Amino acid sequence: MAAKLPTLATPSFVQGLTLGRVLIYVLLILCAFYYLAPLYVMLTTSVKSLEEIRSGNLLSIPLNPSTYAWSKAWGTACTGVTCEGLAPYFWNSLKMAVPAVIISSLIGSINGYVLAHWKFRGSHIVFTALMVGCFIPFQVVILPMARVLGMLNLANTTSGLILVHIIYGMAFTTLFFRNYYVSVPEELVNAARIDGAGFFTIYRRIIFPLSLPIFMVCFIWQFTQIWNDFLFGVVFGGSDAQPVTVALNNLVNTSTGVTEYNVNMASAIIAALPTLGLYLVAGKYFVRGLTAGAVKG
Amino acid sequence: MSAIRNTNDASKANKVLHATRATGVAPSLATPGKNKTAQFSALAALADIWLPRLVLSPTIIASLIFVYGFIGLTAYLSLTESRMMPNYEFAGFSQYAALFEIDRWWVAAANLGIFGGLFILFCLITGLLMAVLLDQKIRAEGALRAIYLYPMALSFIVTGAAWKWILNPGLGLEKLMHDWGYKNFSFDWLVDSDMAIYTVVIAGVWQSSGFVMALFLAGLRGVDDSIIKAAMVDGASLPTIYRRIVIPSLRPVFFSVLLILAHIAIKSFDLVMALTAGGPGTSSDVPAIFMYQFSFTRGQLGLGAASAMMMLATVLAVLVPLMYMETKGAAHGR
Amino acid sequence: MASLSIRNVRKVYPNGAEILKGIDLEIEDGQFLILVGGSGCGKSTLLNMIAGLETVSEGQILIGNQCVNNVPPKSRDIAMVFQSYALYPTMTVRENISFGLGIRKVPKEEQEQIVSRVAETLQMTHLLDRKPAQLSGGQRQRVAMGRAIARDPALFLFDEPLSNLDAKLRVEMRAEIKLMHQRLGTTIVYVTHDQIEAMTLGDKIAVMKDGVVQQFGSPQEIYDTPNNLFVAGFIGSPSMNFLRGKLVQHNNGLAFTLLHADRSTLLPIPAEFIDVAKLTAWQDRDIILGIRPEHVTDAVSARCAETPEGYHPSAVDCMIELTEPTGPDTIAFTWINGIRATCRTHPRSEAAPGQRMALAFDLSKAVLFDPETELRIS
Amino acid sequence: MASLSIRNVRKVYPNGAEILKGIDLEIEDGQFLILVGGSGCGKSTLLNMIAGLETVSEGQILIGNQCVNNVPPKSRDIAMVFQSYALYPTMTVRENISFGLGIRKVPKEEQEQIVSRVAETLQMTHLLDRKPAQLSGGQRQRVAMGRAIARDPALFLFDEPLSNLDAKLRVEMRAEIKLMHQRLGTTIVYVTHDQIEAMTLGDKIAVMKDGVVQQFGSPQEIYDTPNNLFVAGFIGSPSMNFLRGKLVQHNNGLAFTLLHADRSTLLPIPAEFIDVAKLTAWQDRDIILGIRPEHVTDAVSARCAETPEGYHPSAVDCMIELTEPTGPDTIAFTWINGIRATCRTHPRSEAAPGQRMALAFDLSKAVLFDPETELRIS
Amino acid sequence: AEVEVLHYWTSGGEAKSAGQLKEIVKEAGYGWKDFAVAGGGGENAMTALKARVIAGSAPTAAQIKGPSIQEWGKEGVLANIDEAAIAGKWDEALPKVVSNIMKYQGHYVAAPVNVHRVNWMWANAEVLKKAGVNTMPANWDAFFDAAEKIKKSGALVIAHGGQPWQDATVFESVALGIGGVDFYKKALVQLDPASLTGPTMIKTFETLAKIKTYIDKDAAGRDWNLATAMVINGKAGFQFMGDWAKGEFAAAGKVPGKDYLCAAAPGTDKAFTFNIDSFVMFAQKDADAKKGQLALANAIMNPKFQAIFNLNKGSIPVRTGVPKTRFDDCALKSMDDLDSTSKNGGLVPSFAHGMAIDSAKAGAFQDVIAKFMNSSMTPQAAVQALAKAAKAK
Ligand SMILES: Nc1ncnc2c1ncn2[C@@H]1O[C@H](COP(=O)(O)OP(=O)(O)OP(=O)(O)O)[C@@H](O)[C@H]1O
Ligand SMILES: Nc1ncnc2c1ncn2[C@@H]1O[C@H](COP(=O)(O)OP(=O)(O)OP(=O)(O)O)[C@@H](O)[C@H]1O
Ligand SMILES: [Mg+2]
Ligand SMILES: [Mg+2]
Repeated sequence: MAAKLPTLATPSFVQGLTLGRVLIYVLLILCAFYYLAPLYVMLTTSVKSLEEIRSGNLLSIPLNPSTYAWSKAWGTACTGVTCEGLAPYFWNSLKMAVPAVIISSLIGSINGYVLAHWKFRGSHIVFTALMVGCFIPFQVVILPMARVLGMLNLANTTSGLILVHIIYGMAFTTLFFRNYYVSVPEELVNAARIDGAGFFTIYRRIIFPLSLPIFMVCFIWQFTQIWNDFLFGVVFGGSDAQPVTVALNNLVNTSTGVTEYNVNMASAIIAALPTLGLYLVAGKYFVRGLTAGAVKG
Repeated sequence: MSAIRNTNDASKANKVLHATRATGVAPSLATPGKNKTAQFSALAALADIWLPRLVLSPTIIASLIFVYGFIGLTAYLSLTESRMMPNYEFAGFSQYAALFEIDRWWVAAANLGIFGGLFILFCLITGLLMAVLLDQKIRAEGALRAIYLYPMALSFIVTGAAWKWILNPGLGLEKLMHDWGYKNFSFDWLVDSDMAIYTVVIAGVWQSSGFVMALFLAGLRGVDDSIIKAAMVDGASLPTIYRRIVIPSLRPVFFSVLLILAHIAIKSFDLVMALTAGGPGTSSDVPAIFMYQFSFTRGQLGLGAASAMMMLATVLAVLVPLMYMETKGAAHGR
Repeated sequence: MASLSIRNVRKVYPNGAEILKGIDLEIEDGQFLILVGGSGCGKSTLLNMIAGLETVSEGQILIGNQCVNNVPPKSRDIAMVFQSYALYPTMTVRENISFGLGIRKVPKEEQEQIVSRVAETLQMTHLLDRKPAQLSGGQRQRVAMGRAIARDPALFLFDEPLSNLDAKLRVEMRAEIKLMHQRLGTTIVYVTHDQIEAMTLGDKIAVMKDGVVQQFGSPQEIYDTPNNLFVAGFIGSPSMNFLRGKLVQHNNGLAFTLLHADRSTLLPIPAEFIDVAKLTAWQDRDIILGIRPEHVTDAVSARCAETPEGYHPSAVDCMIELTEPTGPDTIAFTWINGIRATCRTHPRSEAAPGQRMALAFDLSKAVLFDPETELRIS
Repeated sequence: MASLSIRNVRKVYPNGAEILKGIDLEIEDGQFLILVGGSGCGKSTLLNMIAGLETVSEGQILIGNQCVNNVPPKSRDIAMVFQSYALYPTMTVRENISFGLGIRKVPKEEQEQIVSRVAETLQMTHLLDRKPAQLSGGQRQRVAMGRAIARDPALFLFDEPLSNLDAKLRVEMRAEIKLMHQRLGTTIVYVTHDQIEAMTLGDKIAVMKDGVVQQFGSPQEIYDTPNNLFVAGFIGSPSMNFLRGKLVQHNNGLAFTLLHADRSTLLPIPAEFIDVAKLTAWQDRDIILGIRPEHVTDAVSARCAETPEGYHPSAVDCMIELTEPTGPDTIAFTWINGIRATCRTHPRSEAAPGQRMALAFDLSKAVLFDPETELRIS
Repeated sequence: AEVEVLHYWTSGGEAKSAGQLKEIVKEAGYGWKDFAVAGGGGENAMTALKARVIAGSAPTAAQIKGPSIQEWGKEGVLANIDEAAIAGKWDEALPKVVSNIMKYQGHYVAAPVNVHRVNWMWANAEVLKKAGVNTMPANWDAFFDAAEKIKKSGALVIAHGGQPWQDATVFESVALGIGGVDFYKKALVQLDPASLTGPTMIKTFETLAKIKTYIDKDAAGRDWNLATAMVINGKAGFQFMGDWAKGEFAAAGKVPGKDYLCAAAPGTDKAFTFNIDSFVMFAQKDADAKKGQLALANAIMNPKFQAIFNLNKGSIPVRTGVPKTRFDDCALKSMDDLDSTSKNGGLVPSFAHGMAIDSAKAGAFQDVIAKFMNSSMTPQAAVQALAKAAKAK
């Protein structure tokens, strides 16, 4: 399964700067503007002063860029009675997201392995039934989940949050992995079985090493979902395990106070940095991983 | 898999095979302990049958409790008079009756239809278009792909404010155009009760279409080269090839995309909350917000549960036929 | 080394499809069994059942007299080579070969010894540190075989191991497998749908169709006396010609009516070689005459063919429709009794499309079939 | 219908790799050209350039005397059949066939007529409403051909159209393609790496290697007088035996030294058939003798082979290592001059592994090669 | 031990004010665990709270106000803090209206922090002067006169944010101004159907409709502080908003009476719609936590804290005995009015801020008002819808 990236045959004579290609670039660049506009607004606003924001145009270029808002957002902005900026919550989020992403991906991986290569009577139904989990509105699960977490003594802990994210991430990770593993030839598993390898050995030695592309996809997807989650964080995070999204929400929202838009925007970008970074660094593996099999229906 | 011929190697191998025979090397190459394993065989056979189920069972159990159990619980709550906190006294279908009486519910339901439909449609169109364009051996493909993809990385808590500003006629685009001298330019959907839901579509498409693009791009990269060549020889132009051959063959990708988009559309909460908070008035309300507010802010848990059940019913009504069609289509070889 | 018995084995898949309908096969220790048949006839299913990768619905599979129905694959002491080679893509060749040994807790040094011995035998010592993706098709095939050999199993299973190779390499690897069998003397079950492989490799061939063994015997037996139309048509390349015609009384014997171009000829059935007693009942009835292309040849080849003493093939003038010069022979096609018949002629026989040519029909090696039951009559 | 000229065509891919290094080929209207060669030698590249799917880096391609270097594929009046068939997966067979017609704005009724005519010709009327996924390999292949035929182009291009089929089907489809060519008389360029296809189908064969045409000629020409070792080894199955040895003076003529089993024998070079004049320079030097398996046979076959008058092949006693009974012949392997030599014997010649047997070497058809340049000497 | 306090004061001045409480609790020897959840007027906080209660780990105290306290009381999860109330003589320190809200079945379960007056009207002095409006309009007729003048001067008349709670804030000031205290109580507290659909309510909506015409079209979704900024910048003349708006003026360096003016909303001079922030105490398992809870309750009612907190937040102390020294004119007026209205019955709960009726009905009302503000709904239809909303359970 060499990572092969065939390009759609556009025979070379279509290339060269024909009118069509100019049009393609124009369209692509126009699209790029659409996608970049909010980022532009956020970035410029975050380096403007409040005065400039109140008086000027949102889309105007900042006249006196300053990093005041950024340092405040990171270190001193109030997110409640404490005014330590986003920094502490950032670590909360990491402590939550990293294990949750890894564990839910691993579970999805082994589930996918079973569903693709160890089919048993009814495994197809199990798969379909698991997929319903993708569609349950999270608001529905808040109260019962709270009860369960309370019973498990996990309420308001990072572990509790991790558990919740794992449970509701499993459906998607299983889907990704199962679709990928279906494209791994059955014969590979059979060969290993004959070689004497058991269920876990085959997974560990044969399947797992093949899974890098799909783990990339899964990591990116799950990390995005979990890092950006607000609802679970606010409800199950309690006061100790609040993730950065909750802090950001606290920082941005004010019912009866002054709004510092520049700080808000800076915080917003800071809160998004890990996911942004992940997309920039691993974006190409994402498409590659999807190509390798995650999208087959 | 290209079969690279290597006559040389083969004949060398022949020689050695012959040589081994000639020199009479013992045929037995290895003698691993043969009977050691036999005694465990029955156990091992059982392990291979039960391990997969065992491994899957935590997921199944979790799913039974945390998905189906909770859905069941919600279904039951929707049949009670639960107010601020759950109350397990059965009360029949009064919550549903009450729900259907509420205008705002119907607004929310209609909005989900508008938003879901347009959101999915435009995500598909822009995603596919960009994927096709990006597939034309574009110079800066990596950079453009990153640009299209990054909104997926941001939560709407983050970008809602930016969009709110851009779309706000007094602050954003409209003002900019006015400042530039286009006085007649008007773009005030955000503050227009009839149009607000469409701004949600704009922002939603912004956020998700990059991901759709990535999925389609992956699909396009998997299309057999020779099919396109065949179509070119058949005389089809590039647009025709895409329209008639390549895109129809992306059917499984369409299915995955639909699944993911439907999931985003139905669960969209942050997006609407951050952009319009359901406003102006309640004109851009969606079921997820409706349910959240009634369940948690207004202390009408029973009603909220009823609305949740309606949401789930809608999901199933849309999804089950879709899945059925797909499996049937796949069985018949697309 | 072990014998293999397959006793009335049936396979019904969970979806209700009955794929194998009572298979009975028996081979001795060290024999080479070929399972051959069209696509989807259940060859792989049977092989997987022998390997333990599929459950046995009914019947018994015995390896070395031990019933293995409930023995998992890893305890059956078998090795298998797959069509797609199924090399572990993330492991080097060395790791691929030693994987099964490691699992079986063979000590490290011994593993290394075995690997290097196998690699030497198969001439791939220089490939040991490559990954499968860096190998050519033939090399991969060889690694797959090496992996199997390293385990030194009692039974080798091959599932179309050569069908992903191109024709030339296939011929080479075929010889190599045969040599390996001669040297190791292991019992082998080999699945193929290539009748040349079947003919050249096996001690025994089981020709399968629709989950039923049509014929089980030695290659020559199957080639010379196929049980029925299917086997006759399946084994041999180019295929046997099936001429539908009538048997008529002729010169105190029987003759087969031949329609070719625009005329009709009678081909006397040589009573010396074909049991005419059985045939009298077929007089004046439709029958199918099966004759292999190499028995419909040009005059020169016919003269030189080792026909039994005293028999002279009948020559018939036919119109050649198409010729295919393969080098050592030329395949010619002509139209006889409503079918396109294949003949094998000498490359210098000057068979040319559109021209007439005398073709000698060597009926001493022909077989006759009942058109209804499709079974061989004589 | 059109002739095709390829004039000093070169291809350099954007990554700088020079894949074709000056190809010169010329075929007439209605001829069947085979491009054959190992994997990666540039066959598909050349075919794609003829189709217009790749640009021509240098040189000219002329279809029917018109230079098409800058003509897009759709205007070249060609049809192409691909190895993977490249059927449009979402369309039915009918739509697949009529797609190209629709694009060319052929009226609906006419399209229907063409489709049904093609379907009838290829006997696939009952398949018209199926999707490709519902077809077997052979059926798909036939649809791909139907799609090409429907367009009635001046030039057919085939890129390994049969290599995804199993051996039996391949033989059938080969005949069908040849018949189609006879019937339609269209010019065809056909890429394959199967030398049997090359031999049987083509009017002209171009044997390619590393982007260079090694030999261009009729099948027989190439089979009998290969230009060099590569061509000789490539064409013919089983491959020609290349015996490395010395030429020595012998009985007023030359002889080739043969080492077999444990003895050495001299094989006289028949001066009547091989130009000895050229060979004297090679006396006592290493040389390669190329001899095809069918020219190393058992006594019976040798007696019957159509050897030229007055020449008697020399018989040599050899040890048989392995036999492969294919049915009509038996391939035997023996060890001569340090290589495993392939011989083609009669199935009843009783060649048995491990036994000695007299093999007749028919040197009248042998070719000699210079081991340095690998070119044919005589 | 620690006290864990769920609140939604998260930003800027609010957070700093709440920080004072933390200091006082700390002085009493208890740690402070901050459980801040902002957003949507406490929606998220309420969700989190419910989850905590269901999980069996309720926080020490949570910011809850109005009738919701009674609803929580019914669930049986609140703590009795009579011990602190008796020691701190809360009954004397608090107006009866307020202390009633803090009690469930006669026992204190909550401690009030501050009183916001909601029926304020803010104005930019310069805009008014330029338009020739010399006094803050005392009734709605006067208001519309002034509005016309301001409109002519080119400024926007009313800065408004089109969010449901802001719409409701304006609505309740109009209702109070048009119908008076009794009508307000009948319609919006007791939900008397006749009052809800009566002519006064229709007139209220008609007035609201007229107000709508003085609001710019971009108001939808605008945050209140952006609206306030419009008044500060002189882009608009008036804003109807609670006294927290003062914070924005102060932050912009504006001086009350000079740069900006405060007055009761037209016709509501003799009334006071209150919005009281309070902390509800949840039953704790261990004794130590209970002690901390009492310390927290004490701290909240601590006059020093009430002074500092309210100075920051723009509101006024809820209890008596807080030094008035550093409060500004608007706040002082607020305090006087609180005093007088609590005696004459003009002190009414703010419906827009969840002080008057339970959340289900309040929410349903808000939906109706928001719809009215954002569509061409007629006043007649609106009152019918209100009556229907009053039946929400
Ligand atoms: N798991 C399964 N469930 C149901 N039917 C199956 C299953 N696996 C295979 N089959 C069916 O059993 C039949 C025999 O399959 P098998 O793979 O044994 O054929 P084969 O003889 O190996 O063919 P080929 O030459 O194509 O490999 C086929 O019709 C196939 O569709
Ligand atoms: N777009 C390309 N850019 C660079 N090199 C290419 C490109 N396409 C093909 N090649 C190289 O050109 C060489 C010839 O390829 P081609 O496909 O013509 O081989 P082929 O003779 O058809 O082989 P096969 O029998 O495997 O089909 C190969 O080495 C291949 O790697
Ligand atoms: Mg098979
Ligand atoms: Mg090719």
